[in-house]
Amino acid sequence: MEQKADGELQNKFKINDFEGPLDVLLFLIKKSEINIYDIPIAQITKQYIEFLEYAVTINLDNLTEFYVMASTLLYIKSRMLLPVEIDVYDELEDPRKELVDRLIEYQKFKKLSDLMTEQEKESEWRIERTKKQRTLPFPEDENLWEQIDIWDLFQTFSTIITSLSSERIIDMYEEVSINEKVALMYELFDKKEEFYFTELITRVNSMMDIVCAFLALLESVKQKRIFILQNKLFGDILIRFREEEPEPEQEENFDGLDE
Amino acid sequence: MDLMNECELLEAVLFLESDPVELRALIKITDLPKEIIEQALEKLEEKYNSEGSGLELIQFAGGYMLSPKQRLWDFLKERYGQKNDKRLSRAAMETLSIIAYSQPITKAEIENIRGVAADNMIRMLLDRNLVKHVGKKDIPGKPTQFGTTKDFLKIFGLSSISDLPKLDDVQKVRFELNG
Amino acid sequence: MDLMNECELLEAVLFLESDPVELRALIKITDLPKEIIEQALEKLEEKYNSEGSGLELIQFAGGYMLSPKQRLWDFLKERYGQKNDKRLSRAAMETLSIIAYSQPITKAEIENIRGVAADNMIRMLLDRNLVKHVGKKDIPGKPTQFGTTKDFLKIFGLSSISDLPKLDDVQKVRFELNG
Repeated sequence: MEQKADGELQNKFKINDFEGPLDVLLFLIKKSEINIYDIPIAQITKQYIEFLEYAVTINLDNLTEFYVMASTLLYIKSRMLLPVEIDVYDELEDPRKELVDRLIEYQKFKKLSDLMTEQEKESEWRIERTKKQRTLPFPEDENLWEQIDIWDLFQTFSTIITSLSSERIIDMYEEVSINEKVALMYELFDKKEEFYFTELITRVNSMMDIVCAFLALLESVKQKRIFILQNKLFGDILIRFREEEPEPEQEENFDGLDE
Repeated sequence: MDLMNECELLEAVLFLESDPVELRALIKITDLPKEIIEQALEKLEEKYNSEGSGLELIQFAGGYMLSPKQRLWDFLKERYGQKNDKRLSRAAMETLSIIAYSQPITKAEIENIRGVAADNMIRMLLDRNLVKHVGKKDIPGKPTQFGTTKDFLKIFGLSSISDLPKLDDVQKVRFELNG
Repeated sequence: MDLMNECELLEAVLFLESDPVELRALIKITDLPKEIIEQALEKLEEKYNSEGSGLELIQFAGGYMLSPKQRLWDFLKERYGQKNDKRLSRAAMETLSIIAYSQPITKAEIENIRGVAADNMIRMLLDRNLVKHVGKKDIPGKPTQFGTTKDFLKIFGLSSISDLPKLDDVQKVRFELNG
């Protein structure tokens, strides 16, 4: 950018373009290509104050600091203008030195900040695992299941059937009830070889329960899984386990995975 | 073919994945053909089986995963045991609840309800001894039927299958209305 | 000593951990002496550097971790890449640089360098866990001193503060007109 009338130039800048008064000073020094170790303080002060006057101010946050810097510059300028008095302790020091030191220090961090920005860009991507928390894949087996209770299971099942269409629910409900009795039958067979039909009925007031128990009984007879015996008319039915006739085991293939 | 690069890529993928990855998922992620992946997995398995590796390639729940070797578990259990992370997968819960409430039930019937393949889940439940073969359905093909085990009752604190919580009244009303 | 078992245990631990693990944490977890761990880590590093491994042992953010080899990243980026999209503003980066390179440092010292108030920037960096309180300066008023965090190292991909990018010597001594 070419240097014309300073006011015109500075109109293009906003205070927010700069990180602070030091940033502005660095900019002005570079723009004027002056030696930082021998700053023409009058010139820089003039430019700085013009900048403050003309630059568009949006953010007032740091405005105080900008004006503090203006007064510092004016102070240094006045010190430079005063006839040099011989005061060994005070005047040996160039009044600009502290400011120059700060500018150089700030310049250093601006550069470091650029390096950090590059570093940030380089590490823009990280490859991350899908889950941070890692555990051994298998727990002590039962623990896993012990932590859920039967209501979790029930809840899960309720959710499933609620999401099914009505027609399928009906099918399932009927199946559930009869199947439940078949399951109960097997359970009883685990403990004993025979038992009475009444043991299959768990909800005596439920017609459905009795019907399903009976249907389960018929189904099992048909499948030749049980014998039934009834000693007298309307008497309880004795259900006896029937050994499965040996038939070639036809293992089902569970490896549908790779198909 | 030495499959070096394929092995490396697979190893990185298995490292980054937390859950078992099915073969077809590996195909999708790595964009490698099935045969190559299978060969590379074999190579990886060999590599891990060699001494000096603390990891192994295992097949679990229908997929492949890396896992610390089992003999190291005692050292690792305290810090990395499951307690942090333990909820059963939804698939496992669903499958088990369907079997519990609808037993005896065939694989096809389970799949019909859940709408997805049930092989892995059934195998896992069989392995855990929560379900068992209870018979064969009297239809063509005589498919195996599954039911719950005594262990299942024990774990859930049930004295019998008939103690399973019952469908609530709302749901019953739905059946009756439609019945 | 062949350190086979120690290597295996360390490998398993590093596999299970997802964040960098400091040496002293490794000591605690494995219950092995420091020297053994250091030797075993070296062996592991060698092993991973050999061809055929998709992982490498890296030192990162003050600890050790396993990570997929960088040359595989292009294959993995799409699925496992995490973009660091919360870029810092220039003001924030300046403040953070001052803290990183001059830590421990007080608010007043930061403000003196930048020439503007630093409260908001410091608060933001604290919120993002990039800097933290590291102590109090032993001067009247005992002002809080700030330093960078592990998250800072992680986000900038540094293994330690000594890895911060350096100005070369030319830049250090000369004030540049065209900076």
